[in-house]
Formats: sequence, C-alpha cells, structure tokens
Amino acid sequence: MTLLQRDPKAPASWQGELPVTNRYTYGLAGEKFFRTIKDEGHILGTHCPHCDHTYVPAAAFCERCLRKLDEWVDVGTIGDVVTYTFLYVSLDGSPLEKPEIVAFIRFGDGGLIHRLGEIEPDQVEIGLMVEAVFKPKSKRIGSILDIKHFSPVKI
Amino acid sequence: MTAKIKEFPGISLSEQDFTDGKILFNFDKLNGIYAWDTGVGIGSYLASLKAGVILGSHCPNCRKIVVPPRTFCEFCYRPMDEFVPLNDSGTVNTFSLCYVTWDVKRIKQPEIPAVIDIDGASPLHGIMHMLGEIDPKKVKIGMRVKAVWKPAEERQGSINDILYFKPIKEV
Amino acid sequence: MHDRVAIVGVGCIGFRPSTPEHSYKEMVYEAAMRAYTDAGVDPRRDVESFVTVAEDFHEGTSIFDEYTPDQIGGALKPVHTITGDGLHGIATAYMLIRTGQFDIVAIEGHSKASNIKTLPEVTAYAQDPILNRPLKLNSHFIAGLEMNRYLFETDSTREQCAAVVIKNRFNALSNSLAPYGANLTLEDVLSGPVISWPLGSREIAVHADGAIVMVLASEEKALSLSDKPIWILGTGWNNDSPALENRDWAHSKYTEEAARMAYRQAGINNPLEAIDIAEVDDTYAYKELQALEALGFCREGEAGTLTLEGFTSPDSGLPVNVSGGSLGMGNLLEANGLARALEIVLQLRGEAGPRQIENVNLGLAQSWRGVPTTSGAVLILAN
Amino acid sequence: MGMQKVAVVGAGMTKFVRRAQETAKELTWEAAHMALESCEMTMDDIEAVCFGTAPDAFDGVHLNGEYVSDGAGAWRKPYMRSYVGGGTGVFVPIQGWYHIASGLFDVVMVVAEEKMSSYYPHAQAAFMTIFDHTTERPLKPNLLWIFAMEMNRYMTTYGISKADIAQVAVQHKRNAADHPCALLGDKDITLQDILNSEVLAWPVQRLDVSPVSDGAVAVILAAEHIAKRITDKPVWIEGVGWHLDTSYWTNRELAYPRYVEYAARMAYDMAGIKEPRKEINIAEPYDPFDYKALHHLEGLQLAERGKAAELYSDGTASRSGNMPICPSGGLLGVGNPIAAAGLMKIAELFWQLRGEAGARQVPGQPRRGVAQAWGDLMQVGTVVVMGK
Repeated sequence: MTLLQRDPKAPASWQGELPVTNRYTYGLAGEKFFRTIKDEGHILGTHCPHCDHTYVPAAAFCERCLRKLDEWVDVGTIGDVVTYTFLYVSLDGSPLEKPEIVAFIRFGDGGLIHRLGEIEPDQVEIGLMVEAVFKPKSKRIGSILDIKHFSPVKI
Repeated sequence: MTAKIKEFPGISLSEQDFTDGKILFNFDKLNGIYAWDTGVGIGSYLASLKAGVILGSHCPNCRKIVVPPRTFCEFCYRPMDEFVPLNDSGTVNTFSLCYVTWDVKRIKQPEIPAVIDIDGASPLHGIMHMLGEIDPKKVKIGMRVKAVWKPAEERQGSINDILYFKPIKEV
Repeated sequence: MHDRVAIVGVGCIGFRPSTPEHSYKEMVYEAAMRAYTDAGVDPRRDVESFVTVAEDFHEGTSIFDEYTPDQIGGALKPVHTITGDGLHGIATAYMLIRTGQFDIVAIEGHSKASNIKTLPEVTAYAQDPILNRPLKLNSHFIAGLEMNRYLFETDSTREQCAAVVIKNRFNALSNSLAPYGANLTLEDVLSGPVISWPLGSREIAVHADGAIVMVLASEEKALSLSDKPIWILGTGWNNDSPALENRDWAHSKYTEEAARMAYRQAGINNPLEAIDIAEVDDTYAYKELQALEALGFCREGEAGTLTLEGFTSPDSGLPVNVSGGSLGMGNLLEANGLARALEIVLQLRGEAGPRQIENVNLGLAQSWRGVPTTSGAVLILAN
Repeated sequence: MGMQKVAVVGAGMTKFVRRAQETAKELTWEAAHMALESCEMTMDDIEAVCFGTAPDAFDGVHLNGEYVSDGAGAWRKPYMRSYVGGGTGVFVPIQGWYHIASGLFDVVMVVAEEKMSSYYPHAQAAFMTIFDHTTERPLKPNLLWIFAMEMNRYMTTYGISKADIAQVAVQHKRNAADHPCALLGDKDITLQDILNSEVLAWPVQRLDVSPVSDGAVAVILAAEHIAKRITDKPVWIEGVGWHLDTSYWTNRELAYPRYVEYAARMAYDMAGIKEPRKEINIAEPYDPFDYKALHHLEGLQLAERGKAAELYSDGTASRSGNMPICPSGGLLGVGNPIAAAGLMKIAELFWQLRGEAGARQVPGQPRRGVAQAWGDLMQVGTVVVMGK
C-alpha cells in the first residue's frame, strides 16, 4: 500500500534493549510473612472473618471484600499437592535435560508455588502430602528461596 | 464521609532503611532484547544516514516534507509519494543545557540536546539531536547549525552517524 | 444514548511468523486502511474516537500509547490505549458509542512478536516479583499446572487436547490468513517434545505478526454505512485472582463470569442452542476445552469427548475455531481476541470463503490474556 | 433515552512518599479501601473496576494492570486498565465515566497507582525508553530534555521569564503544606529558593520539578439514581475530553499544547461551558513542572497564550483568588506518582466542591472545577469538568 520504495540498503531491524531494573519491597504482609520464614521457619496466613477465607501467603487485605486483614494464622509446613508439572524449558526458552518438578501446594485456602525435591517424577501425584524443607537458618535471607523445596512427608 | 478522614496510609522509607536491613526487599532485571523491524520509512532513513544524507518524505496532498520520513501522512492519512533528500543543516527550534545524564549522573560540561528544524523540510519539521563545538552560553533559539558526520567508514546506519550539529559561521 | 452498536468494517494484515518488510506503524496502517475502506469511512473525517490495545514490554517501549495515533488516523483526536486483549478494546469502543457521545469508533490491535528476541523472559516478568520470580521458571509452567489440574478434575485426557490441535490446524488449511495449517495425526501431536508435562510443544500456539483494525458504529450510522452490519449483542469481561496462590486451577472462572455478563446482555439462556459458531482461546490446546465448558456449551468434562467425536468440527454441532484458532493463525499477543472476532464477523457476513459455515446468525468470540493472567473476555455478534 | 449522569461519590488516597514500603498492590488497596469507607460502600456494591498506572517499568511488572488487579478490587469483576502515559490519572475517571454513561454499569471503582521507587536505582532512567527506539533512544535521551526544550520554546516564544514561572512552584508548594498527603509542602518557600536551586537541564532547575513518588488514589463513581441515594452531595462529572497528538513531537509547535485545547473544548462542550474563564471556579491543571501549569492553563482556555503567569502575579490563582489554581498543592507540592497524581486532582475537586477540603478549602462555595492531566511525548491532554 506504500508508494515508496524501501532503500535496498536499509537495515532490516534496529536492535536494542528495554533497560528495566527493579527493587521490590515486600510490603506490609510480605514483611511479616518472610521474616517468619526466615527467623522461625513457619508459614503464615491471614484470615478474613467476613469471607471466611484464609490467605496463604499472608495478605494485608482480602481480595474479595477489600477489608484489612489482621488475624494471622500459622498454617504449618505440610500441605497437599493441588497440581504439579514437569517443566522441560528454562527461563530463556532453552530445553532442560532434566525437568524441574513444580507444584502448587495447598495451605489454608491458598498455598505456595514451589519446586518438589527428594522425589522421583513417577512418585508425584495430586493429593500427595509434602513438607517444606528450609535452608539452614544462617543461610535464610527472607525469600521464597529460604524454602529449598517441598519433599514428601516422611512417615 | 470523606471529611472524617484523619489518617492517610502510606509508609515512607529512607534509603538507610534498606541498607540497614530494616525491611525486606529483592532485585530483578528484565532481559528485554528487541530487533524492531525498520520497515520502508525508517529503514530508508537509516540507509541514507549511512550515506551521509538526512532523508525526508513528501505528502502530495498536504504538500509538506516531513522528517523522519514515513510512508503515510498522519494528518491526511494518504500515502507519501516520494523520499526527499534534505540538507544536513537547519535551525535550532529549541534546546536545553543538561547537567544530568539519562541515568542521573551529574556532568560538568552540559549535554546540549536540541530540536533542529531541518533545511528542506517544511517549517517546524525537525529532529532531536545534540549540539557541539559551541560554548553553551552562546546557544540561541534560531541559530543556524550543520551536521557533523562520523567518517563514512564508521557509519552504521544510525542516528548516531551524525555526531552532533555545530554552528554555521555566518559570513 | 445509542443502544445498538455494530461492527461495520474490518481490516487485517499478516498473519505470518515474521513481517520484516514493514515497521509496526506501516503494518498497522495497512490493516487500518483496509478496515476504513471496508467500512466506507474516512478516519480523519468520520472516526470520532480510537482505541488501541497494547502492552509496553511487548512493544519494547515504555508508554507505548505515544506511538499509537498516527497509523490509525487518530492524530489529534480522542485516542487511548487499553492494556487488554482486543475484545476488551471492542468492549471499550462499544461503551464509548453507547454513551451517545460518539457515532464511529475504531479499535486496533497488533503483534510484532517476531521483534521480541527474549519473549520467554519478557513473559516471565509478569510473574509476582517476590513470590514467584525468584524461582526462575519459564512461564509455561503455569499452563502445565493448570492443564494438569483441569485434566484431573474433569477426567479429560491428553488425547482430547491433542484433538483440538488436529482440528484447528486442519481448519487453518482452509484459511488463507492462517500460517500454521497442517494435517496432523494424534501421534504427530503427542510425540512432540514435552514443554511442561502434561503440556506438549505442539499444543502451544506459535507466535505470529499481524494487525487487525475494526470500525464500530451506532445503529443509525451502521445502517447508513453498511449492507451487512454485524451487531454486538453482548460483551463481557472479567478477572479471577491474579495471584497464582489464590486462583482456581481447574476452571476458567473469568470466562464463566464474562460469559454470564455477555449472555445477560444478549438474552441468551441456552448458549448451545442460541449460538451457531464460536471462536475461543486456544493459545494452549486445553484452554479450548476449558473455555467451552466455562461458556456453558457443555457440562464440565464433556468438551474433550465432544471434540474427539467431531462435535466442534466445521460441519458439525458447534463449529469451534473454524479459522484455525491461535494454533492455526498464530498467537497474536493483544490481537488474539480480535482475530477470533474477525472470523465471527466474516462468517456472519458470509465472507469466509472455502470455510464458510452455512446458516450462521449468532457467533461468539472469547479470549484470554495468557499466562500468568486470569483475564478473559467474551463477545457475542449477530448479523 | 438520555445518557446516564455520573457522579463522584467517594474518594481515598495514600500519602505520596518518596519510597513506600507497601507493594503496588497494597498501595492500590489502601486507596480503594479508603474510597469505599468514605461513602460507606462495600465491594458488593461495586460492579466494575477501572485502573490506571503509567509505564510497567516503574512497578517493574509486565502486564502490570493484571498484577495489581486484586488490590483494586477486581476479583471476579469486569476490570480494565487504561493508559495514556502521564495523562492516565485524569483519563481513568473518564474510563469510569464511559463505563457508567454507556448504561452497562451503575457503580464503578476507579483507582490509579504508581510506585516509581521500584525502578531502581533511578526512576528517571525509565523514561529513556519512552523515546522512539530507533531514531531517538540511541542519543541516550533524558526525560528532562523534552521538558527543558519545551519550556525554553515556551519562554522564548512569549518572552516569559524564569521568575514568572517560578511563582507557580512557590504557590503550589505553599498550598501543599496544607495537604496531609503531601511530600513537598513548604509554607515558607520563596521565589529565590526556586531560582537559586540547582540547574538540572537549563532552563529547568531542581525546584521547578515535581518529585518522584509512590502513591495511590481511588474514587467511586455512580450513576445518578444511585448517587442520589448514597449522598446528598454528589459531585457530577459534567464533561470529559481527551486528545492525543501525533507521535512526531519534533514536527510540532511546542510553545502551545493544542491537544489540551482540543481536549478542553470537548469537555466544555459536553458540560455546556461557553466562557470557561467565567464558569470555572477552581482549576487543577497538570503541573509536573512549574511552566507546565501555565502551558496547560493556556490550553484550557483559562488564560491567553503567553499570559497565564499573570494569573499568579495578580492573585487570581491563589487559594482565595477568583480562580484558585491547584489548591491541592499540585504535583509540585503533593508529589508525582504519575497516574495517582492525576487522579489526586479529581479527588481534590471532589473534596473542594463538597466543602470538605479542610485547611485547603477555597472560600466562596465553588460550584465548578476542571482537572487536567498531560502525558506521552508532549502529546496528550485529558480533561474532566466537575460540578455540584
């Protein structure tokens, strides 16, 4: 639809990047949630009495009614696998030789996304009870990675 | 109602709160790499810059010449009919003396960005570029300037093939 | 106030894995020119407001709204961007016209996905920066988790998901706009590499470049402009929780809610009876099954069986993704919903060429914004 | 059937701070929660949610509108984010307006949020990526450049002095001293303070500029029949306007914002305003830089071209003047969390027109106000006229 002829010497594309570098605060609820993981190795939720809903990870507000939440509950470190996947691609899209086992583990009415460890792929199933395996306290910095992974509950 | 509001939320932190570890935080960086298709208009503009020419395009309907060149006119919405090589000189439409870089570093010698209305294009049609070889105190709106090009063998087909614009010495 | 609003013009360009011959502006200009020609309007004179759907990181530009007006004829006019899917854009144009302040509004969406060299990493930057991103996982894991739970709760199977791929890519062979037509077997689909088990690589729509523009008009204008106005009977859009930790992993709640809203407007009680043709999100094959259930075309767990039985094939009970869907036409980022709506418009006008379905009067388009979102929209159109 | 009339019935906001501890979601929630409480509503009353935030680079999340949605109350509700750069804060109530005026909804939550401090180390650096990727970004441009160049062009075209312009910063920062959410209120600031501040990008000096900030603002909009039930003091959205000029900003006259003029004319037409200088009682023009307030007052047809500074020197603009300008303290005083800053102006008009602005209240029971924001590449004007 153009009347103009593209210069045959025109470069096909111009390369560049979008330089975005960020620092994120953990916020009101995240501060206490991750401090507790770091210092005590416990997982906390917050309960909304109005909606009778327990948020894990702990949230400062109820996403359903927007009320402020200040009823904190310790939900333990054992939860059940709601769903899982074997991930064969890395962050940049390149293939992974050995898949990562990733799961959503239920706590309260929420839960955590994390890796499963100390388990073979064929042992993973929905409903499996798994427990948080924390890094040693000295190595914890207040991060989701303070939990190394979740592994099957040893009976 | 609203007038009852006494306390407004919002917790203000200092940089010290971060360095002292008073609060938790983390970092991340986007790996966002792009290769934007230059197309007909901008592709030809870049090829011309490599050849040492500033290229515009002509709208037969509005009878104006614009720069950078495009394949259609945004005001009458009709196709442009030809590319027009422009002069590599122009008039300073406006400028600044900037003592801060894009990533907020202080500099002693100011950068002098300007909008330069390019000779051969319609009035008020210019490009953004830098001014150089000039005492910052002497820059004026309306000043005549000319492009200083990189040596031909170093040009890459980029707006940076022009190093900057310098004053034209009036005879 | 204008109650009735119609689509009176459509234009598109693409859809191909890459489009190196033109810039995004030049690409959109061509699609827009076609839409304005189709509608018989001059955008500078007749179109009163413009809506674009776009996201900064897909464009590689912050505040991309800056770069939207010229190529759609919107310079120095009321133009704004919605960071949503194209169906959100159509809903926005629909609302603008219904206020009575505008008679003709244009909506634009495009993809230059081929220009994003690090798309997986850009996509991952949509994950929660504190809870999820430190795990450094490719965002396909979210689809893997969702698909697995969906299959579990509904007793659906990988074969049923593969049947979606076979159907849609075969349909694409009859669509000259679709770059990814293919005649595949179950074995072809299931033997492909696994990306995030149970999700296989051939169940993921490959990206494509392209642009789509539509022109909407009030009833009075629509009747004077067009012999075949396509009426908007209902629009719906909705979000579930954005947090991976709070969402429903098996069900597309946002589609259920969006459909409820759209059906209410359109007065539809029994969608299967009322609707003749549907175009739904299939950027992952299982999403088509999930969507069909959320849209109320069948009960939970039935969509897979119906697909295997051919019920959603072009010549059957409810033709779904006759265009080839995103699996056949490519994943067009924010323009996905517009591609779905485009097919419905062509079908309702009787202009779908070799893939034209007989006797279609009412069509539905549905979209989802991709991982990690829970944002979906529904549009109901009639001729 | 006529268009549904739309009123603002509630408002809430966070403090504007340099670095907030709250996440983007939490800031958003705090404003939304306060807005609900202000009109004694619950989320059950809210039918749809409109959200505004400027570039994703600040919050640092791709598809940021989706990420923040829970804080805005979008859970299982129709939700959209609109986006016109810096103009977003005054656009998002326009978005809320068309949701209701279309007849599709009766009550809509409107929230705007910005957490600029998440772009680290320097929020200003994010602005490099607003320039054209191929023809401008290789020059490593700085946001200050375009403001400084526009200011220079404006000053030179009309012969306006730095001192004329600095009056704006003085008055806005003084006004902000009365705003409980303000970051840079200063009762005692003088013209000399502004003129002696560090030169950043001549003619722009440090105190000509509003500060990088974090914050959120929310308002609740309702259709007439609901609004009248909720409150005896609804503030009506009488007119809305927006216009976006061409992307080729170096092909335009920078001395005058014609896009603001077009947006204003659209809003005035809808509001039935023929003589804005007589019919507008309060103006909240967008003031990220002091000269911008003047530039915008001219675009808004509230001053002759090149003459807006006179409104400040003759006292018209002061809080007790004939047409108070930025009684809130504006972006220069309250702060500039981009989208939130624009919506703050809407909240201010809401409070002012209801007589609830406390220490900031302008006298004389103002009847009508205009709020305006600006953004993109010196390119977009968004205007809302509000009245009792």
